[in-house]
Amino acid sequence: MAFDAQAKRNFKVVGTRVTRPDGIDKVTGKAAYGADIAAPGMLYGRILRSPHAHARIVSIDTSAAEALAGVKAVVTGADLAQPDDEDFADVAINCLARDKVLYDGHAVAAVAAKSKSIAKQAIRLIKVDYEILPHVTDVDAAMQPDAPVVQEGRALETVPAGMSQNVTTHCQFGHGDLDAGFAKADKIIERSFKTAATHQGYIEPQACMASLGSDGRGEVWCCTQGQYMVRANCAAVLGVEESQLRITSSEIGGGFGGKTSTFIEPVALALSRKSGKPVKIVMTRDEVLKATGPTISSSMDIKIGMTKDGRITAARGELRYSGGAYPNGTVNMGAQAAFAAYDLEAVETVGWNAMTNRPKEIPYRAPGAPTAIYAVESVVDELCQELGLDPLDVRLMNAARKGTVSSYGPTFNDIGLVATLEAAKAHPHYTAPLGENQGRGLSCGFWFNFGGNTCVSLNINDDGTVGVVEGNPDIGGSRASISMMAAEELGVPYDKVRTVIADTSSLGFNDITDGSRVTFAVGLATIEAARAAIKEMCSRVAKIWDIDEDAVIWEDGCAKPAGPNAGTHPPMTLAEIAAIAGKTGGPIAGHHEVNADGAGVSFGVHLCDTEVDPETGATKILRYTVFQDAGKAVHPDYVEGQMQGGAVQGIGWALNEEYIYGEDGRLQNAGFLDYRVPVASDLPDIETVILEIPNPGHPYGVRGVGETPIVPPLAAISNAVSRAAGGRMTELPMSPPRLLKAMTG
Amino acid sequence: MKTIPVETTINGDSTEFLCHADESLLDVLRDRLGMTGSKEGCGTGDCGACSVMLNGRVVCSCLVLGVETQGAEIETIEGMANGEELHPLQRVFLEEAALQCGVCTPGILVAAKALLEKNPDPTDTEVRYWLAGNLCRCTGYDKIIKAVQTAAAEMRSA
Amino acid sequence: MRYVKPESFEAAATLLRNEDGIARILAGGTDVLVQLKAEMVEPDLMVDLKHLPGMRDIVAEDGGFRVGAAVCGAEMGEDAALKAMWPGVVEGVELIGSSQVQSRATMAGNLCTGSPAGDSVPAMVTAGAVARVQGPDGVRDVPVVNIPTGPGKNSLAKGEFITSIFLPARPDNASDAYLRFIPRTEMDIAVSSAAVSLALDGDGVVTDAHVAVGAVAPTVLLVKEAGDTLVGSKLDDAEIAGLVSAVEAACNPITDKRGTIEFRTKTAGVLAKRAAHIAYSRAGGQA
Amino acid sequence: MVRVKLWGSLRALADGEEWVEVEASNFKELLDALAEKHPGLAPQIKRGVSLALDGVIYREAWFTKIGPENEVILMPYMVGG
Repeated sequence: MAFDAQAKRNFKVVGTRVTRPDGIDKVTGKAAYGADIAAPGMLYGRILRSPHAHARIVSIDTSAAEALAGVKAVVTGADLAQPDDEDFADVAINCLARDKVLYDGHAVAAVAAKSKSIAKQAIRLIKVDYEILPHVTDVDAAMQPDAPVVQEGRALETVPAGMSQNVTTHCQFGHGDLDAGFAKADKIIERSFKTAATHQGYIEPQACMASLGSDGRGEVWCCTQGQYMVRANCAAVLGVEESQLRITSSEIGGGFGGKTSTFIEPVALALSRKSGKPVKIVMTRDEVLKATGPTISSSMDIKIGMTKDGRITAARGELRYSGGAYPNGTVNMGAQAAFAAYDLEAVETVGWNAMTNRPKEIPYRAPGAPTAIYAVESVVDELCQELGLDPLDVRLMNAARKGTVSSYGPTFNDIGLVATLEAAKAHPHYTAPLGENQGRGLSCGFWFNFGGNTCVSLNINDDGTVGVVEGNPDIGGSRASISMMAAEELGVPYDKVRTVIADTSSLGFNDITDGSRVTFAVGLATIEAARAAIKEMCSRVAKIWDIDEDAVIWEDGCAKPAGPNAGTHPPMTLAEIAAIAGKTGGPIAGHHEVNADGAGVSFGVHLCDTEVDPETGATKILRYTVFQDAGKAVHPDYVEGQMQGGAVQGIGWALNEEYIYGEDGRLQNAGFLDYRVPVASDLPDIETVILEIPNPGHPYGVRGVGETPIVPPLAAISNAVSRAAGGRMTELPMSPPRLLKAMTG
Repeated sequence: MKTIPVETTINGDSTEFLCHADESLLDVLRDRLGMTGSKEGCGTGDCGACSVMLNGRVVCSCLVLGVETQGAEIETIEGMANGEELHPLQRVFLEEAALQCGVCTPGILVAAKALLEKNPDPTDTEVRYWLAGNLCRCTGYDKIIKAVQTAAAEMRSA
Repeated sequence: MRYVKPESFEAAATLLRNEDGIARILAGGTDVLVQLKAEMVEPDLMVDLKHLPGMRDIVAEDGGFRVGAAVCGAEMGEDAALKAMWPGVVEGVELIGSSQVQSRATMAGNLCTGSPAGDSVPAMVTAGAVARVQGPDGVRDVPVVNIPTGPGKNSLAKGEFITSIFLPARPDNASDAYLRFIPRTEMDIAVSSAAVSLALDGDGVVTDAHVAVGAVAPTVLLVKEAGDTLVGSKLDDAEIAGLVSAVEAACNPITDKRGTIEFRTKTAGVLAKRAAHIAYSRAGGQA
Repeated sequence: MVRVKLWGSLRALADGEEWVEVEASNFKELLDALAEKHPGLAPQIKRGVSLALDGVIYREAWFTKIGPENEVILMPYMVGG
């Protein structure tokens, strides 16, 4: 859908800072999240997990568990279907392993019992005979031809023959003559980088309540980023029909991509089917870290050539990602995003994915992009240092802009990178003085943003209020922004609109809440649904006034005659039209179903000052500013919130968060004590500067904003630390032992 | 395992419950009393989502046994508002968008209230250190710190 | 699991001695409940002693303070006189965990849990603190330094438990300090730590010095050589260098997920140096 | 005729060509024609691809109109977080 000419109008609701509709429930403890409901007669489910990184399951004996008083069902992988579709099949064996366990924490069996403590005892009574297999957890090791093979026969046709069977994906992007480009460079820097896997770290563990009858009819209540995705996965994994499953998404306690897959819902349904009772499963934090999706781990080589005045002549990147124990395409996005911020004559990125004995990667905010852009922005920064150039000027000189052929193929339309860089340059932060052991870093960030399948129903109620029904779980305030767009379009006050999230039986299919798509795509569908309702209201009024439908216009929440020729009818408000809807033709509603496209890419720039303790390797973030093109910011508070939250997740990735595996292939830090997400005292204020470059693909100019902010912090902090420490850091996280070693040798 | 009767006061109401010796106060609140406002983010005292007041001090209810609370005074998020009148912290958190997903919010509100009772005029640094045991993954803490300060200023002038 | 609140210390000791299964004492609960959750231990008996006389009290005694075993970190931090006398001990206790944990965690629990990284232990050791131990056969006083014997282990016999910890009187012109290294600013286990307790004469010359380091050996270490190096000095560069090398020489750490041997050794020296300067300044010395 | 650009790793499956020219007026025709002309591309097309039309990325959208004047770029199917 094209950018609306109307967008130049003065918005009345969009752009204000209204109070969110779900707020009171959330500050009073009333809001119901995944673990917050109970059902009559419900059982408690619990999952037995592999203690081994890689092993063949020789046998599972559940008889003792089944015999324990209070145990009502025990299930194993044999109780789930084996879908033909590879993606569904992977979900199935990840929910409950079949022949092999592929990582420490892989689910093997599950029980449902009358109490949590009986379930705990029953789990210990299940005897699994494992044949331990050699394991591999490092991506570079996994690519070696003699590496232990995680799964056989999973390579795509693009992978050259002769490589380790762990290599499943190969991709290559770019254009231009690299050799000629590098020949023109005055300085070439080539460096290798490694980054650890990190977890989304949502505070609410996965939780569900499920009920499935022998007739194949079932209900699930769960915290998820997509109830329709849960339905599809459960239907495939249990061999039941989608129409018979009704999935209701609870309030969701954070996701960041991590709740775009299914781990426990099919298991709870299988237990329920077997026991005939509703089954509740709530993951522990330990299970969340061991068995739900972290992001990829990576190993990368970047080579960039630059002239002495700062023009990049050629750039090449090779990315080796591991998405855990299953084939994974995240490297495709990393390879496409790596050089997206630059206008390059010659560029190439090559990507590989290798399987390792780690949990299945699940997308985490801008999946694939943060690590690739970290490596690229680190080399650009080092070139600036070596050549004595201002890093912002160099970014501006080489910045992608409208008409740039992007490093991943398409030619950019209207993008906000240059404006964002200029805003950073003009900001007082960029020229503030620095003290001893302090350094300033900056980085660009990028994300594609998605649209996708979306349904919205908008109902005009008889008292003149409006109900919006949409199908995407509200993860960061989207019910507010959707209500705002409906109010804007209809010309009614914000508080006259209530938006609810439908269960899967109450609205047509919606893609998951991902890729920063909801405010864009659901917003777009809401505006279209409102327009359909307006059209209907105008048509009713035309009948009342006995004039042509075209002679009625909608303005400020009222139907009005289009001009003098239409007669002199007093405007009719939405409430007046709604009140007599039964007399004029029945209930009034608008709806819109679309696979929305034209999401419009988003760029950001982050500035960061750090101080490094030269005696301990401790890094302190002194000052942090985020600049981002948000398109039209529908609710500026929540746009800022996305920018701040994403930045802090990136700060955690840069400094302390990591999956640490022992020699035995077991995860050593499956808890918030040693998986160290940033705490309040680690951080300064996160200042935000929103730029509003309208997205031509949305009627109000909206762009997704959620993902881009996690991209720049990795390099911004690494560049600041490298400058403060006087040496280039090439590994994340820059934990104090690593940094001290780099500084003192 | 036998259940043990326990008498406490929760949000001003005398409350009796039965629990097992190894049940945490959090499990009692959530599973036995239906008070699900306190959340379990970790069960090991690392995230603060289950924060409640126990005899006037803020604790992680996951690190307290239910049986220990015999005779104790407990306050939870459910008792923070006075009927339909929100506590200033609750209202300011809403007004200043200091929450996104909201799952850490009950614990943060309980902990912030405990801070302001002890120290009505904290510095930003004091707020940040006091709340270090309350993880929030959505907001980056910025708006939370500012909201606590706005509420503190309002409460001081009230 | 049985939960028992005994009526007296003696009854508690007898109960604990006679228990055939696994028994745990509930003080702050901030370790034992974590272990329960992680299924690391399933006690048969949980003994709650918080209600017994003196367990929740801080009382002046012989010019020092006796701190009940169930006194939580926040209560110690709120006791101005205690904090003025032993600022290093109190700052160590106050660094344990979050505000929430401070409402529960105790110095005695931190000691008995036997972690070499316990934040309250180094400064207790440099303070010369003494634990009062109740057992089935009566009461004995044990220097704190002798309580931990290795990770997760202590020297208490079956049926024994700590009822209080005595922090002795401190001379004029004396003070202490504790520092730890953690990757974040809060919520972490110490990767290395150091406490220094100093007494000065009227001219600011160190007359007595004790240095202890944590998380660099199976137990908290009192490094006598490091303290000796400082005696007779005003913490000039040479003595500080001596302190650092004595500390580094005493370290015998492991490499694990939290830190390497090299990192722990290096930072223990740095922290001892910094803590010495803080203690010196608190004791009234002019650097 | 429409010219469509293949990303690098697909070229080996399309006789090494970077730009492929096919007869098509919308995405569906384009994908069908590509799979017919270069059967090696069929598995990837079946798994899912995105298409960029004049810089705007489409994840599916068979009936999106395209013509010789458009820039059409084939991209891997994307997922987000």
